[in-house]
Amino acid sequence: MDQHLKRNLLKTMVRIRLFEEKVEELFLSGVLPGFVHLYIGEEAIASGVCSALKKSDYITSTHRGHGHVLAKGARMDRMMAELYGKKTGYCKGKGGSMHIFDFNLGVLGANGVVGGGFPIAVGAGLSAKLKRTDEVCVCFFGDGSSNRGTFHESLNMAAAWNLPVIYVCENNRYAATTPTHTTTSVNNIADRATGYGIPGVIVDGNNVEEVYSAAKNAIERARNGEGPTLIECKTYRIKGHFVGDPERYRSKDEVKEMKALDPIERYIKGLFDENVCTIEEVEEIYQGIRNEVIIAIKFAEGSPNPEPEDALTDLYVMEEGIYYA
Amino acid sequence: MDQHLKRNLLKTMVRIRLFEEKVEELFLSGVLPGFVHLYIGEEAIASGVCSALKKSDYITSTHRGHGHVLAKGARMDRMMAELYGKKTGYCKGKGGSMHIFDFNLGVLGANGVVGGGFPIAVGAGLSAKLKRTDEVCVCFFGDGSSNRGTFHESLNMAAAWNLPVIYVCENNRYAATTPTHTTTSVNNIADRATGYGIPGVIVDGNNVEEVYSAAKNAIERARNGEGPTLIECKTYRIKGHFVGDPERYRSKDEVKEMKALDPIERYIKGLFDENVCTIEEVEEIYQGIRNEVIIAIKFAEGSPNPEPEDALTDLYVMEEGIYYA
Amino acid sequence: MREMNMAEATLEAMIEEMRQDDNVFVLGEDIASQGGIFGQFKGLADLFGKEKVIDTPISETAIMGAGLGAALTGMRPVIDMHYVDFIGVAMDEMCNQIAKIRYMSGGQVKAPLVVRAPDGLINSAAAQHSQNLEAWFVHTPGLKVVTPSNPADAKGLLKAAIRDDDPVLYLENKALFKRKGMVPDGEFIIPIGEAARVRDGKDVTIITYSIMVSKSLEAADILSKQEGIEIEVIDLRTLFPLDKEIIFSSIKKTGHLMIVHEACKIGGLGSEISAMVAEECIEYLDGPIIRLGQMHVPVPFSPIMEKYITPNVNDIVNGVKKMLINSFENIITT
Amino acid sequence: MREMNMAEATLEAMIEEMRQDDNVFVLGEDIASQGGIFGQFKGLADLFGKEKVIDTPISETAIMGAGLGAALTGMRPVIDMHYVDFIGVAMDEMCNQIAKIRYMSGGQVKAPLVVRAPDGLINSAAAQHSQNLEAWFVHTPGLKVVTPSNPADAKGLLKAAIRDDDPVLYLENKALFKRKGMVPDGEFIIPIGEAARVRDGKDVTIITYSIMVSKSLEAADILSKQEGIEIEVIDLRTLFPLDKEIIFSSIKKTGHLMIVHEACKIGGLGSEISAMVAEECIEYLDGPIIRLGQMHVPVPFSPIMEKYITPNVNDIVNGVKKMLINSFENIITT
Ligand SMILES: Cc1ncc(C[n+]2csc(CCOP(=O)(O)OP(=O)(O)O)c2C)c(N)n1
Ligand SMILES: Cc1ncc(C[n+]2csc(CCOP(=O)(O)OP(=O)(O)O)c2C)c(N)n1
Ligand SMILES: [Mg+2]
Ligand SMILES: [Mg+2]
Repeated sequence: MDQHLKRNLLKTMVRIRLFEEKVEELFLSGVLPGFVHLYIGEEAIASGVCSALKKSDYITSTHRGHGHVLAKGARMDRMMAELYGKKTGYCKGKGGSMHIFDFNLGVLGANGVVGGGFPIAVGAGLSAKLKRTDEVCVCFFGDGSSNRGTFHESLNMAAAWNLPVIYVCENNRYAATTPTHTTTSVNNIADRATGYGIPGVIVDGNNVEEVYSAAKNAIERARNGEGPTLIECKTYRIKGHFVGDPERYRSKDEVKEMKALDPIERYIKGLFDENVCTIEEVEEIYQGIRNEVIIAIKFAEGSPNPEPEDALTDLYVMEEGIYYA
Repeated sequence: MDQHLKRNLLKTMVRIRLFEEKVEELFLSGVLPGFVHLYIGEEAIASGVCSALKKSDYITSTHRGHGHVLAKGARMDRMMAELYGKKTGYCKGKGGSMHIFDFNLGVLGANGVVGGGFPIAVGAGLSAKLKRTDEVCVCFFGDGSSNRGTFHESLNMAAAWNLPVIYVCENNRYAATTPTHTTTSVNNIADRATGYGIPGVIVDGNNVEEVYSAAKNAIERARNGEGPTLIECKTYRIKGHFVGDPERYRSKDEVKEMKALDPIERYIKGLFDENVCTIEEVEEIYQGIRNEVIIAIKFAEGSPNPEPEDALTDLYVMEEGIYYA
Repeated sequence: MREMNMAEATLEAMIEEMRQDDNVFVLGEDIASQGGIFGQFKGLADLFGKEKVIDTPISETAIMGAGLGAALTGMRPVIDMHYVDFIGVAMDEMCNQIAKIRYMSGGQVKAPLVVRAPDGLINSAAAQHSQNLEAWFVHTPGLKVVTPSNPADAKGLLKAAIRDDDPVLYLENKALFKRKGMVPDGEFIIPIGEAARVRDGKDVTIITYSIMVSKSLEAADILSKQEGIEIEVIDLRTLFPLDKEIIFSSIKKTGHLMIVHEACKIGGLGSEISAMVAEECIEYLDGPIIRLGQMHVPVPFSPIMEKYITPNVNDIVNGVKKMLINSFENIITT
Repeated sequence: MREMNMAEATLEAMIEEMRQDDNVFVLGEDIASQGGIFGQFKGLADLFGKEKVIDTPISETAIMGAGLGAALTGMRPVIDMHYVDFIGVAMDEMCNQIAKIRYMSGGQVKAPLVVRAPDGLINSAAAQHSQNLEAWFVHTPGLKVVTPSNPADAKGLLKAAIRDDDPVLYLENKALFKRKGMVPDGEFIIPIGEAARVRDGKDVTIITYSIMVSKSLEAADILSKQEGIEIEVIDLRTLFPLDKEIIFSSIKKTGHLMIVHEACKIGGLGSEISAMVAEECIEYLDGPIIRLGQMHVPVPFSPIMEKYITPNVNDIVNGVKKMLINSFENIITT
């Protein structure tokens, strides 16, 4: 794997981490409206997968979407502005944390409905097939959402039609407060691939290079018209389900234990061992991103709020004759 | 297998066949309102499965439900009256062919929504578990309906909670006009059992004893608290999807070929070979059932129509204060 | 002008639009080999291939969601829902995804798709195959809703829906598929948002749509002949956005309003129209606003009961007569 | 009487009903270990065990369908839908199965179950977590719909819903869970179908429910103090079947009607109430019927925009003033 790519994988993970650490702080200090689900601890997945994608490829994201969108290349300032509910945000303040889109980067939306992205990804794959482009779509989803009917209908459809869709499960062991093994009848979500006649791959979701390789293979298959793949990334959510979660459902010890497997720390150590970068270079990466975060906050704070009446735009493309009350 | 049971299996199949042959005739002559989906050719499944059930066990049925309900022991006359839309019908003329219930026999309803029965069966299984009875619920479903999200959600739930539910797929190769292999990403519906960590069993759905044995095993497992089983019965729908279907989607040859595997003729031959019954005994069975059919038609034709205002009953149990317009 | 039925008219619209725009394609159950359960897609797969006229699995949720995904990425899907009843299976996709996605994205994306959904009563199809659900969708910001009452409108509205850059729900009454009528030759569009005054009258306004248009016209003829009462009949054609102008101007003329639809009366679209009038031009009314709609029960199987719960020509005739007796004038003078 | 908040009041109802009837149990996401995302099930699993307070997979379709199956076979499930928005995922189960099954069976079966669904705005939850969807369900024959505005009603209505042999949708506004109020001691029930006159007045009737009750009362106080206008406020509590009697009798007294809800105005429940009045007692009205409801857009994330689209106390005050100016009397005299 080339060194440039390795450094970029690190950068992407750090970008997500530092962005979210700040978001957590801001949220706790009461600056941000809405609610926020953090991706901290799972950065290797979005980073590994999106680094294997082209800009014109698509992704669908989830309620825990900051990481996906940033990894696909989104601007931090417009994301931050969206979390602030500002007019300069990606969705002009209409979406918020759970609904971030960047259509130019092929981000077909985070989604407040768990499992809402499965069939949208099928449609993106269908477009690619009908238009004979070589684009693929990655659908990120949680372990918990694999119990939704949309998972089944979509994987079957994508498989039956041989569509270029890659289903990436972020198995962080919990659906909100519910341990996944208590509600899910298989040990591995990847075991479900058999039910659709597609490959099911399990990777260490805290190992960014492993994720990257699995994604690369699946994306290649998809581009070659060989159909969908289900990749299960085993990971862990270090923070609560949402910022403010009392976390009654798991022990501090468990979290501590899993924290030791932090994908970023681990990767940095590996890069040192392989002599890919020095402490100084890593510090430089962090410093650069810290700056990006500061600039993003400045941008967000300095941006205008939407006008109240802005609420009445952006619903219909063809607004002629539409009334709102 | 005891001879009494064998004769009963035959009787049940013949009961379904003769009832439906008459229904087809009546429908084509314009006597019956609504539309009708015939089970002809698939009788071995309902007969085999329901013969392994107790009266207090539950079933959920489908749009192609006559066979299930008759096999569970329903009265032909009240079924016929329902198809006529008469007041004496099982549903007082409110349900029709796709919605036949017989609550006293544990029939939780045929269903006009394909795949609607999957979760209802989970609930019946849950009741049994909560009430600590040994009842089980059989959910009949078509190959086509296995692509609905309810299939997935329900099988996962039943498996995760270890409920006494048996999922019986009637794979007749078509979902209405669409060959199942064109829309379904696996060769066997039973392959999907892996995705739920439950046994998946494939049987010849035109062999009533094979169906019976598979059902018996699965029912025993369920009663013993060992959880759900998915049984796939390979069969074929001899008649059109509904009465009147132009059947543009398949060849006459195909139908002819499959007709040769008729479950009833085959079984009778087997019974002769095994000396379980004589031609005369079989003829007697037929004659008895022909009479039952005639009596059923008489009952239906002689029954009163509902009053128009009967439309305004049976919606709410507690009707006090309810208004209808 | 040529005579054709509604199924044929929509088929013509599909063919013209698919010829004209390569991005238009169709997704649904039993449409390719079968040509749609009401014959509305007959032969379409022969013309455009099974890649563009796609027989799907029985997966309404994924059909609808995939339609959205395709629309977001440059296609213009027409999704056939088989029966409007089955939108229940895909309600999240319809109302929480399709309807909201443009808004939630701050206007970044558009979802140009059409959901075709046969609705209404036909042949004792019973409770799960007979509903009229337009009220749910009119109450959902982000959707447009249209429904034709005759072949010409069927063609023109479907073409407009396919060309519209917003998601449009196209409701087509099952009992109308075989209804014949004259259809203009050549290219034409019925603009979304424009109702049609299909009968002029001075005494009472009837606002209606879909299958109830012909029943209202029949009732109007009877009332004219027997009572000399002249009914103005307005065929809404678009249910959201409503053509308020034509509605209000007719009420200002007649002073009497009846709304007729096949859907359940309670909470039906008639309520919205009545309330709009009671809010914005009540002072022009000379009597109560009468709504006719299905009684508040699921549709029973028996034809006798089905008929009983559904408004018919007689109900309209009698309703109008009663309305006029109850008009303020009479209340005051009696 | 004790003071408690709505979450606590519903918890008390649950405990009492589960103690009293072994067949009552709860099914939903994050209710056992978490006690419900709004704390409304806190500690319930400790009392009744995880067999009776069941944490489900994220499978709303199956949750709802399984609830129905359990209800048919002798249990009395309470189903927690997390957010009313997610009923979209289970709409077929709710409206085509649960609502219709008794009728389709000719009255053979009953489906005694409660669907609890938190609705409404809270903390900028945005488009997919903020809806008010009661209009869909009032339009669906076979359901009953209730929604409390205060802790006492919350308890009494939930108990009534659990004891009802028909399926009841219990809508609870998210912003009200922490709302405090006095709750009578001991066993009590608020009968389904009975509205409450929560303020007497002679000038204008406001019909409202859920979160908008307190806003209407606030507006009424302002109008009384500032303008001497006396508003009668009716808290519907049950949305189907509506308490027509109390509605009509109030209108006969005041001659002026405003309906206020948080749900979208277009096609909202306000339309039904307005239309009912315009049909059955329009002659008592002295002016237009005004509806206040959410503007016809999905709920935006930004608090500024969210606030803009939602009716508030000021809108009610101003609406009433405008209403009285537009009353027929004034139209005629000016
Ligand atoms: C259809 C639906 N049901 C329930 C919820 C509430 N909810 C939000 S996140 C969540 C847990 C999701 O678990 P998982 O898919 O494993 O993703 P994770 O949060 O672990 O990343 C739930 C139940 C929802 N948003 N949508
Ligand atoms: C949710 C839903 N989608 C579509 C239909 C229309 N429909 C009725 S039967 C049928 C085919 C069902 O195929 P399968 O499950 O294999 O059962 P079979 O008819 O072969 O017994 C379809 C598509 C329906 N009733 N419900
Ligand atoms: Mg998870
Ligand atoms: Mg089949």
